[in-house]
Amino acid sequence: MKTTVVPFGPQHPVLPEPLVLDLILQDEKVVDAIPTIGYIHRGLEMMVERVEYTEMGFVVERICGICSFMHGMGYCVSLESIMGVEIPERAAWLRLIWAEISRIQSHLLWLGLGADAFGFENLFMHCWRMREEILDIFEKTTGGRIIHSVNRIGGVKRDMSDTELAAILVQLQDLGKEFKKTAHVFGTDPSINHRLGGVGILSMEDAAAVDCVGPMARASGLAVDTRLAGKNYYDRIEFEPMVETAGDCLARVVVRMREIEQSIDIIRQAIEKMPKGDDQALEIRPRGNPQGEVFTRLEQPRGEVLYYVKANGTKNLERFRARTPTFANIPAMIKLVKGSDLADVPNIILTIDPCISCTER
Amino acid sequence: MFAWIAGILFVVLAPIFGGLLVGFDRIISARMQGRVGPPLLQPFYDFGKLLQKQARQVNPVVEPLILGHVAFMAITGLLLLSGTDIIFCAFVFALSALFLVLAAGSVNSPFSNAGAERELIVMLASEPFFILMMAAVCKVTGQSSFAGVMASSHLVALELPGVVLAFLMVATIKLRKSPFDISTSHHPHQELVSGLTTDMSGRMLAYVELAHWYESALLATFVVLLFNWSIALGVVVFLVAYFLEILVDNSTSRIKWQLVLRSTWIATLLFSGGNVLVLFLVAR
Amino acid sequence: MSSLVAFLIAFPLLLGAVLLLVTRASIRNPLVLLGGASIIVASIVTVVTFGNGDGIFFGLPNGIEPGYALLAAEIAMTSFIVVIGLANRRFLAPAMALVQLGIALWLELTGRMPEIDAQRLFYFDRLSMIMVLIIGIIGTLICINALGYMRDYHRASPMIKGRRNVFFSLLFVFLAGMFGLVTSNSLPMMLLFWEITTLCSFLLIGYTRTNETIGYAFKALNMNLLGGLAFGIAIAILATNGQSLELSELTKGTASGVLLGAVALLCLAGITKSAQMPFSSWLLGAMYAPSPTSALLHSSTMVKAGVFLLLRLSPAIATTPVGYLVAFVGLGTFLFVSLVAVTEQNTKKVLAYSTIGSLGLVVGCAGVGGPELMWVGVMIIIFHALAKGLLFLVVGTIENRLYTKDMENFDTLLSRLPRVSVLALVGMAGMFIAPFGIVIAKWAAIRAFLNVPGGQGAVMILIMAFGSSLTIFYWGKLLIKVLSMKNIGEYERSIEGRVTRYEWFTESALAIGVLAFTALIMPISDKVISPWALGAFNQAPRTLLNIEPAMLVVLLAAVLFLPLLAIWASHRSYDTSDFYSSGRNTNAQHVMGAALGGTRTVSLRSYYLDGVINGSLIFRLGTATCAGVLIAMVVTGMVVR
Amino acid sequence: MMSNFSRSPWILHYDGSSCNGCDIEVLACLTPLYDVERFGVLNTGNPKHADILLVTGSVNERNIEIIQNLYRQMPDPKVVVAVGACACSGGIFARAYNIQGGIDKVVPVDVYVPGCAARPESIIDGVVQGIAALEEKRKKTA
Amino acid sequence: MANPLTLPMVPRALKNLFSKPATRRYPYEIRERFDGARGTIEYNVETCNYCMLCARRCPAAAITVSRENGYWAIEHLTCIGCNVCVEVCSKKSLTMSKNSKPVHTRADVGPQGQRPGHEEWYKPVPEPGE
Amino acid sequence: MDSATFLAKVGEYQKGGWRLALINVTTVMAPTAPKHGAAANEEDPDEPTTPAAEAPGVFEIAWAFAKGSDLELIREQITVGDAVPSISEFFGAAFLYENEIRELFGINVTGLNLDLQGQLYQTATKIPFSHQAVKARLAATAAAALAATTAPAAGAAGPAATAASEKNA
Repeated sequence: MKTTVVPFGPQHPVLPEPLVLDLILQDEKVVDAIPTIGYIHRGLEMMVERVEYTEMGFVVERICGICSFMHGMGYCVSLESIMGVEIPERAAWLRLIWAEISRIQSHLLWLGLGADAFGFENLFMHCWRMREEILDIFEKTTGGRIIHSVNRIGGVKRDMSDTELAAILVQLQDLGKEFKKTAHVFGTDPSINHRLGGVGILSMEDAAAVDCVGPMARASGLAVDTRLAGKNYYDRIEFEPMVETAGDCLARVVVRMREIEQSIDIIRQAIEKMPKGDDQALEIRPRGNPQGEVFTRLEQPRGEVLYYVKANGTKNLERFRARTPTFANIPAMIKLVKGSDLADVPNIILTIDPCISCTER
Repeated sequence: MFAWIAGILFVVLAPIFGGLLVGFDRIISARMQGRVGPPLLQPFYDFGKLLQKQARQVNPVVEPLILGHVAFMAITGLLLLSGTDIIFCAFVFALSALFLVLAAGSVNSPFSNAGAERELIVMLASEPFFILMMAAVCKVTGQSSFAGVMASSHLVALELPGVVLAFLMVATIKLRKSPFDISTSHHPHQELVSGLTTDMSGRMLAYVELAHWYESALLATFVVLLFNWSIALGVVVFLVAYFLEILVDNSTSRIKWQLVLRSTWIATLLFSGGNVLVLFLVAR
Repeated sequence: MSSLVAFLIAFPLLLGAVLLLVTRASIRNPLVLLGGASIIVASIVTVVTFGNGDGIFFGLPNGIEPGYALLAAEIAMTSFIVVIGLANRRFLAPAMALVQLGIALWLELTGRMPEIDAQRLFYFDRLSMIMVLIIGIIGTLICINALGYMRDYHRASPMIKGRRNVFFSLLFVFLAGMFGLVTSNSLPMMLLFWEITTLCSFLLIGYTRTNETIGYAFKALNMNLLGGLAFGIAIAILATNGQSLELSELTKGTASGVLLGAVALLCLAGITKSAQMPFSSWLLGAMYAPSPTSALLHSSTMVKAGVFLLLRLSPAIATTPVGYLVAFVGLGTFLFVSLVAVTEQNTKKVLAYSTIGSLGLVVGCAGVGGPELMWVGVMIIIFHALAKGLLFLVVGTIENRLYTKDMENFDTLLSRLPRVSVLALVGMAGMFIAPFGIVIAKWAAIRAFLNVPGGQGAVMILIMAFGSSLTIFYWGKLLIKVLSMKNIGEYERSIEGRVTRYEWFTESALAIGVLAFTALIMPISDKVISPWALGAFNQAPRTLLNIEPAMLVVLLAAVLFLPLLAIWASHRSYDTSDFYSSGRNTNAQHVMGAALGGTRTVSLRSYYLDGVINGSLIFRLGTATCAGVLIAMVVTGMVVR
Repeated sequence: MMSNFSRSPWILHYDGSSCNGCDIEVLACLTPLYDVERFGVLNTGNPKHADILLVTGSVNERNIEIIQNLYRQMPDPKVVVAVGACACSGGIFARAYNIQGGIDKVVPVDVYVPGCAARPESIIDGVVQGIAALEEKRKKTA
Repeated sequence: MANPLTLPMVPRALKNLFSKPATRRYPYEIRERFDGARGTIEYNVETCNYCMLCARRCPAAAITVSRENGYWAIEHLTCIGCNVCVEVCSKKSLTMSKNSKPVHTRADVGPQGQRPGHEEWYKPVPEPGE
Repeated sequence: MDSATFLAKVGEYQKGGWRLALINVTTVMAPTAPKHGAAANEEDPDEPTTPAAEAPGVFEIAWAFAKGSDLELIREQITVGDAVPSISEFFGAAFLYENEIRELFGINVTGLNLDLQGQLYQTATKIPFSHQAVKARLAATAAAALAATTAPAAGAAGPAATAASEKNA
């Protein structure tokens, strides 16, 4: 039986990033999908040989420009635990707030890209317009829109004043109200429902079998969320992981939309609970070179990220390894793409929220 | 003679009308998205630039086929206004669209081909309606030419409300607007890259754009046929309909071809088919 | 006149008998060429002699009466069917043949058979004239084409035992049968020719003698014998009721009473022969025969016999319930097979569905009746014969070069077989592109259906609208395949050189015919088709269709301008490697980089609307629906008096 | 006198080995707050329609030929804009084993937009410079 | 469940249509960057003591320093704006300006073929008269 | 390593509802410089005494399994040329890690359920984390650092350069 072969990527407007699939189609049904990556592989893990551990954070931040803050934070947390540093409370709270803001940013960005993939240009524009407000918050508080470079081993570089925090909270809550309307569109628009509902269904068993993480797993009913482990002050926050059971693209959208609202709430709790006062210690400078190894797990917007850091007492680390969420979710994506429609392929790819530069490093 | 002058005027003026329409469309779309948008004459700038650019030919049959597409769009208008039977014009209209499909299909590359096949699907979805609409107009007025319909004492739209409804839906296909822009669209078209036009460049693309302007003008003419009291009424109704299309374009996602086919067929069958059935049952 | 028609019937029969004895190609080829030329000349002379006047009646030359010759021939054919059926352990066909023979014998022996006027055996009018030209010219061209085709066919499939003498013999006998059929006025004689075509098609379909083709051949035989049986019963009804057995008497005006019943049965016969649903499957099975067989069955013989009879009968059934039901069988078939054709991948089957659909339109026109629709019917018959004959021959030629009938493998045909592709393009254009006849006919049909009173008119227009769009879809798919291009290697370039001169000659002739007819559509319509259509309904001469010459001029100019543009464009430089492949490497042979290293050749599959249209389901649904309508038609004819 | 080229520069964005930072900033340029469509810019996603190739990220072993293919498929006149530190020079990853360096290692770059990540304003500046370069090239070929 | 006849985005689209676009009309209206935003590295040649700390710590290796020649150079196209050099500079010779780095064209090469975006300074030679 | 007991252990993790969190490989470089005074590898305290030149290269592989907030490891040490069995029969997602370590570390993985044929990354340096490649890079880094501290980097100090610097100032 003759088939159509569609060369999906490396350059393809659906994904700004080069993910490569050979889609084998009949009519528009995908009968097979052959994946490959490698167009972004930089060899980032090897940079430990070239860059000292103090500056390695800047390299790690550039694993991905979307969850840059979380990568920087994960690296610093790893080094802090190797070197036995307990960071100041204020710094920990600030990290938590920035982390949640970057989750909102990432989800808004993703919602927009997703909307663009199924041809809803206006929604894309609208989501990204909201995202710009988050970027303004970031630029105001960290000095960068995309790459924040605000983490440092032992704490954070910049503080947010209490008044600033209060203003940010108000801004975020206004955004939350605006976002509710957008969420309403995603939830009730018939054409979106047609494109996402029942498309790319990943059952709970399958999600567990291919070790999904993050919103992808939560949309299939697995209540996995690394924040539940309570590290990095998440134990002081009250929250429940957002779980949906449908497992389709729409469920993945819904999980992320609810997480945006949840993040705003987490930020509110954090601002309420963090010690007040503007002149608190922000960092503790560790001494000497690190030695030892550690596994660090964080919940990024896309799911669990896992860092392995091995230090040998020199200025250069011996081994740095990041297992990013997309790396864990790609097997599920390949599984879902097979048997879907060509028109569903962008939706399936995007609803795992792929970050190829994370995956390949 | 007058009819022929009207036809030739259409050939000359339709691109200007269509281009301006697209210009307004892009501004209004941008405003609906909270943006400023391009200048009004942007489609003409694009057209001019494309004519000046190098045209990379993938094979030699593409260009004649696209020229056929443009030519038959213009000829459809020419014939329609110069008094040819309007049902026959629906067939010529389909022929024009077919040329575009063939131009894209002849490239033998994955995305163009998928675009061409999808364009065939949207033709399959829209053609029955146009034939039916023309037949219904003939039935209502008892006339077969544009001038005859315009001179008729019936207001066609009053007797064909179902056809007008279905027209709103099917015109979305021809205007390449969401939710029916599955083969190509003015926005970057995602899973098929640029769909039909993926492998066209330079003046080839300019011709496609020109044909689209003709197509928009033709649709306006069809609306004039439906609202046959005066040309002005028809054009005003068309502009209102076009605004609605832009609004829908900015408020829906692109749907899959299966639903495009099913929904337009059902609409054609239910609204226009039902309308025509009533017309036949009531008549005489 | 009578001697000319006798020649047209007798000469091919004789030629067939001679060819049966000739096993050497060196003798057969000149014989076929010469014989074919004679038939072409004879049919043209016949037409010229006739001179485009009103219908004339005549008998055999020198006033010979057929006497019992008809019965003898019928007995011979029946015994042949019985023998061959028993030999293959198929009993339905012999049974039906025997019943039919029984009816004939009963009529004859009980003396119920009315006397037949020996001077009114034949009837020749403008429709017969058109049919004679189609059979004489297109049919003969197909026979000549087969000279080239069959040589390559047997080279390509050495397992099939070559019986080319039988094959060519049958082709000419077939032509003889058709000549007789379209000129007969006497129903018993027409039935004889009718059965000759049935038998010939049966033998041609079963030519390869594989189990598969034998099965299809018997299917065709069974269904056509059913039609023949209906024909025979119709004759019996007419005879026992003391009605005339002349076709011209039957169709003088709207039939009523017992006549309507007979006419309904004749319509059933016509519907079986023209492969309308529920009898479509025999024609699809016939696709397994060598391509010239298909070409002959589709363009100039067999199925055309069915619609010919229906067009003849149209004045009798127009405006009766029977007529509307016949029309809905035809139009329903048109819609259903068009839906099925969309899901079909075998090119020959697509062509077959297209034939069934086009004939469905003719049946629809015949059922509704009226001069306009007669005009449409004739127009479709002419164009369909030209274009479909051409297409089947071209597909045969392609099949012998590329060893495939799958339309998916026809891609980049314009690069691989450029001249053959141009012929294919002309054929396809003739089938569905605007200024060509079939589209004009469809348009005229819609115009005419607008005047059909009541809800059935609306349904007919709906069917036309959807059916026409479906036609565009499946032809468009095929056109995309044929028109696509890539760079090809030296070997592939050489393939076209092996097309035989027989094939070049016949296919080019048909292609020119398609173009010429399009150009001459107005004079032919005014001089021949309109007068006939009006005459059939006893209406005064008038302009049937108001086609503006300007419209045709503009369209034809545009269509003919395109080849010129293509020639101009082909001299421009281009880069076949320059297709978009997401940034991957490409080359002019349309090979692109694959995901896991290495390369992949561009492979494209047309859409078959999986999940929206279920071909086999629609086919069954159509068969059931049309069968219901057909039964209703026969019952109405028999009961409503 | 502005020609049609300066009023209708269509861009093609390709992500080399970028961290996504510049990519999303390129996309952000299309969104309401920056709206490059004001200048007639369309993000075509297709080299055959594009006038300006915006490359973000550096060149690694595997995407060399991709960038070359895309550049080759763009019809003349055409301009390349390297967006971000990585595209300009390899940036922080210049010393990683799989990185060959900036885009100018592979295709001739006309405009360099620095920054990590390049800001939308800088990208707009880069596109405007690209338009000027396009105009130059058009004059040369005309 | 989505009702097929509702289009919830319509109010939003209409609201946008009849309100002012959100666009910041760069480059016609330039919006001030936030204080503390990281943009361009600015170098003060007067105070530099050529300690090379900035060059050694720069993760992108964008800074070249030569103690012997009194030479300090930065590749703006390579600089990632991480602010490390500013933080480590003991002499406060380096500052981070909030303005973005300027765009360069192919023609912006230095007199000795330095790449676009290359900036270099030599230690000022004191005027003989001083 | 004993693949049967290893796979049995992995199978137990799978049955116990653990997720595969990471398969990590570390290229263990034999310490050549005194800076490796402390054992880099707790698992193998003897290693520093092995003469670097003769020792076959060693990889340390860790399979990390996660369940809730727990993380457990299976650690193995293999020498260059050894193959490791694939665990993709238990953990479907393992193929990506395994293809990666095969391509980046040159470790042969047997029994992959989706073999990407060494085409996952197609790196410029084949097997970039092989012992030779790492050693070569470390040497190059050291040399570059040495060069940077001793020699003037951008040599050309001439009138033109001075002019440029003046213009900048």
